[in-house]
Amino acid sequence: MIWRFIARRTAMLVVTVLVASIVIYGALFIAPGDPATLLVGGGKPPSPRVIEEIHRQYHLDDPFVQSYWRWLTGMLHGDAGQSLSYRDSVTHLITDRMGNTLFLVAYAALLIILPGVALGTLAALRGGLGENLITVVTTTLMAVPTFVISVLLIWWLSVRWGWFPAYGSGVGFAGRIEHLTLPALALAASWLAYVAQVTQAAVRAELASEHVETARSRGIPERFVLRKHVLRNAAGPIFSVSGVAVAGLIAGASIVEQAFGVNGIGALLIQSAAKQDLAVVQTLALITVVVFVAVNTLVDVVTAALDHRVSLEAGA
Amino acid sequence: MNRPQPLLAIDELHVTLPFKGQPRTVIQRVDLTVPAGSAVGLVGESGSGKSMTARAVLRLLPGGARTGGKILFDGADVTTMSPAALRKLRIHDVAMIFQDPRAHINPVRTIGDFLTEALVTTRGVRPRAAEATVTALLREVGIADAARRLRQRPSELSGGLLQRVMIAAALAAEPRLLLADEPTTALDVTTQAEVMAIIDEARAERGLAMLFITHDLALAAAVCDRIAVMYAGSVVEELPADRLHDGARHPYTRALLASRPAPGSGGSLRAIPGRPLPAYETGPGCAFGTRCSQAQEVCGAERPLPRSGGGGTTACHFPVDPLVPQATTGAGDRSTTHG
Amino acid sequence: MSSYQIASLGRGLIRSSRLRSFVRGHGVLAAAGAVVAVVVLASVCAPLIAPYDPNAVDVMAVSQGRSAAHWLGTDDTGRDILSRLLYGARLSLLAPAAVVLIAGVLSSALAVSAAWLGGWWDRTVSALLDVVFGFPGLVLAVVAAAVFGAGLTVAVVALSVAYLPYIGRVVRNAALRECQLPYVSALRMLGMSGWRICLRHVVPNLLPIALVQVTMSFGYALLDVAAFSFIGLGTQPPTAEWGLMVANGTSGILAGRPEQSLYAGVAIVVFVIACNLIGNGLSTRLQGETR
Amino acid sequence: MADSLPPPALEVTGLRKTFGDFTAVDDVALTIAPGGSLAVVGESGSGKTTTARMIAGLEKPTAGTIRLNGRGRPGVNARTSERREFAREVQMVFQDPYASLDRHQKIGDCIAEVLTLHTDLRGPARAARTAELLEQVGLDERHAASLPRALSGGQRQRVAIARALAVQPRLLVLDEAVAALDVSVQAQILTLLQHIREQTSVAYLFITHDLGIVRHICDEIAVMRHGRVVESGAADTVLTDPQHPYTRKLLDSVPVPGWKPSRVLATADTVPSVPGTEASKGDAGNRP
Repeated sequence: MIWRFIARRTAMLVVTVLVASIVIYGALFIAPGDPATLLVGGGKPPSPRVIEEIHRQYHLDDPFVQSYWRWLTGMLHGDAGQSLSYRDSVTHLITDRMGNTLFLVAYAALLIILPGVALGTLAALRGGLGENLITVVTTTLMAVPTFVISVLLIWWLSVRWGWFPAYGSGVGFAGRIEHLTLPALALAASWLAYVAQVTQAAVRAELASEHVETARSRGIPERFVLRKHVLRNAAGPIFSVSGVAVAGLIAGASIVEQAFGVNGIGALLIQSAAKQDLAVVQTLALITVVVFVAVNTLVDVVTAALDHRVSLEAGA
Repeated sequence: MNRPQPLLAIDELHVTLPFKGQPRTVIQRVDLTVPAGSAVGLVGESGSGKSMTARAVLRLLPGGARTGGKILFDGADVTTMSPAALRKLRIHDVAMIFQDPRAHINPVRTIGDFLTEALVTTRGVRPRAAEATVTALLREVGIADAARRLRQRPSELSGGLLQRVMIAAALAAEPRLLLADEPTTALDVTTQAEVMAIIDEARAERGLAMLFITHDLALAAAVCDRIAVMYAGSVVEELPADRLHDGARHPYTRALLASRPAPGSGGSLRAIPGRPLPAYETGPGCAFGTRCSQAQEVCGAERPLPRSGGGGTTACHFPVDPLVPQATTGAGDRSTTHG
Repeated sequence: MSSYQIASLGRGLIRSSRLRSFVRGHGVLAAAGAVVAVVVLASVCAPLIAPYDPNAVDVMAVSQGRSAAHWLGTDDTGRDILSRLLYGARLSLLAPAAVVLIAGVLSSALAVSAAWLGGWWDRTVSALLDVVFGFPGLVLAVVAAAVFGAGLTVAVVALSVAYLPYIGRVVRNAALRECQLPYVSALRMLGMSGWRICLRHVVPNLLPIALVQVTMSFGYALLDVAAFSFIGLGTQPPTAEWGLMVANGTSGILAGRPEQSLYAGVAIVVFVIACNLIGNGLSTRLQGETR
Repeated sequence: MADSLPPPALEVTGLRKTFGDFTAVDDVALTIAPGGSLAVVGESGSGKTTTARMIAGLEKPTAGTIRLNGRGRPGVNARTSERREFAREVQMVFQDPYASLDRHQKIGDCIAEVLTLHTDLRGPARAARTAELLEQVGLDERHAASLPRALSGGQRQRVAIARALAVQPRLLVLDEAVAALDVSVQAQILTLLQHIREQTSVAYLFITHDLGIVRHICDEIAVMRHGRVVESGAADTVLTDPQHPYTRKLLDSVPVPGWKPSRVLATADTVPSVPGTEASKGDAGNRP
């Protein structure tokens, strides 16, 4: 059952990525005007000679399917073309910045999952005033946009108290920790609240479930009931939501990088979009979609392994 | 009564649950005894409070529930028991079989985990020894390929098999009292007969007492020694099972019997007007008064108390004399509304 | 079950848990409704109540603190912050409203028709929603901005597409359940036309679910639109908009003057909390009503 | 059978339904005389509900013919006008009283909508007919003005019956129509159904798992198992003198005074399902 589920989800992943790549590449041609201008970037009309050169270089005059295929295979081989506005190869631009973004996302994921699950579990098990407090805090936090948190953190922890630098990416592990702590906090805040709320709800739902009633009716010690029944059964939804949160970080990273001046691929995406440098935007969009869909698929598969009911339902 | 001390004695049990911040009565008054080794059927329609009564015995009521009266198990009051004593009661003395095994058995763990868990965590039995014990029990409840079943998950078993697993789990605790809450309601009628037979045999072998919760009067009468009929949160009649069909004195019991004549009996169908009420919707008088064909003025004003007579007790101002044949309540009258 | 469905299950769980009793117990719903009403009213009446023209530059009053003349101070070009907040509410609310309305109507139509007609159409719609779900909303909007140029309209259209699966999947599942209900079979047997059953019976029963979904999405759409303006690809200066105001204020933060960012940020947070509470309240009412 | 006789209300032959490899209904034949009443009895997985749904036109048969009042039934995707015309042949009452009414439609409107669709009654005449139909099932104008949510399970089932009767069908399929109700309310609905049949000469196809109630409502019984009819005949005969071992096992499983559950019954489970010859012999007894 689980293998069929994995096969289905993998097939869905490939189809989604293929369709997404067609849309991303096709964006060149649905834009008004000559696609070559978008590849030059900058929005200024280039000279006819440059246009002609680009048409040849990107095979823009070939049939769509052919040029798309060339683009896609190029991507698969790590050749994403040249950025004219950055005067560099796209691959180089991205590999240069990849490390910062990965570090930031991993850091934020850590900040989300451990405290989020702990807070949510605590709230559900303890109840009372503490739970109400956590509920109020997480509800508020979920409504605070990433960029506002960024601004607040810069204001308090950087400008007023001078704990952390407000700008830049840092070098080396210690330097990165120092520079990326605020961005990671900003990125993590609302997702942390989300994970905490879902954890709290999932644990509460299991606490009230019939099979927990059975376990209690048999006199099974409460710590076993909590570990083997409540937390064990809540693990599926909690893991799944945490996975969704991590996937969401990948998209959210660009805003934080922009706000904190982190030299990552998210900021690159925004800046190249502002310059209308489509060669870079296309590559980054494709990478983001692939990672986003892959993480979601992975999460689904692991969730199914944790809780076999998921794959059964999907198969039905 | 000069009977020996019963295993379970419920005395004027009253339970309220919070609803929108207000306590709401779900059990009005239950008096019930289960002698050691005997089976008592607690019969009622939906909302009568029969399930809640069984849960009260193990203190499994929802949060915010308030309990009045006494529930004595072997002389000890469950309602005021210390947590340690309550746990001992749950581990050693009373086991419960629930109506819906699919919801009541942890769906993500294996059948083996479910069965051995209690033995391992509460009695310190070694996992391998526990597995041997439950394998034998599974065979006893009619599951042949026990070893394979132990590795399966609940979703791979049919409802009938799961209910047998639930019974095996209850027997594994070697209890003295079995609380069976509609154990066969979700099952097909042929499976029901098998499952009831398994429970019956296991009880006979072990001298187990049972409180059997059901909506099916005929089934309760067939497998129990005594029957208690509940209506709107109160036990309205209690009598020996073999006297049910011709010795019932409460109009509700008689009307319920007439609503479901046995397939081959030739009796004709008689409906009770109205719908069954939960305890909190009843007035000051007899809860059944509004649906009773023999109700008189006093029935609407004064709640009847249980009175002994004819080998049982009846809570009715005008109990029927079973020797005098008569047309019971609101015979098949189509104009009866409020269904 | 996809992770999205579990995530929405998560949301369902959240709704049914603590928050719900909290919301019900404290009349928070009424308060949230009042906040939304006041803000909407203020944005509509901005020309009447705003003390200044939101774009009036006053070089004599640059970066001032709170004063009797400027209740919330002025920004780095001397524009009145309160006036810009009031005017800014218009775009800040209108754009996400457009996003969820377009996405809500379009996805509900797709979802209901998919569930009702079934077959290849249902498979097509489901696949479409799955593919769109692969694009994080902001990434789709960024690509759109790269192709069509920065601007609020591009952002609204792109986000409307990105929000399709969030509303569509929930409505489709609800519609599938609804179409399976015996009353639909009963009406078919009575010889009622499919159109009539679908439009007169199924759709009205799904409307509350779609509405709750739209309300719940509104807060997120507001955050996304503001974020898009914040990174400079949405609303363009000098137009007043909350996300843009936060961005404009960042230069002041390093100089120790966070007011502009702070006020705009607080406006966003308060409004989104109010919307989320209303969404929760509505879905609680809805759960109470089914049955 | 002479031509002068009216055609049977329902005549099903060779009915078959497969889902993938699984055969849910296999070579089923049923007949109900005009105004007659047949109970199809079986446990879960016997194919009784699938049979009912095919007769009602909600499921497409894999093979076999269904004739109602002598007419072939239009397919699942039939045109609206065709379905509307056929609505007078067969109607259905479902098991779940909570889901068989549109929860946003008042009871009165629900009935009136059907009358608008099928009759020329409008205005006061339609209102009068609505009230009459509701009265027939024991409901009054107070109920007519309320939403389903305000009604109990039994009352909702009454509404479902009234809605079906509004088109004056020749056959009413009752799919476990009382299974979800309390015992005391079940008896009310069964009595109501008895009275309606006496008054309107509608025929019943009563699908149930509950042998205990069939005798009160049906003249004939067909017992189904694993998608086949294993025994059929007059209700009294089948209930008192069952021929097929499975029917006997079913009857023996019903608790009656003096009944004791025994695991001997469990061994009866191993009786192989009876080959087609015996099943079709059983069918023959079903003809009036």
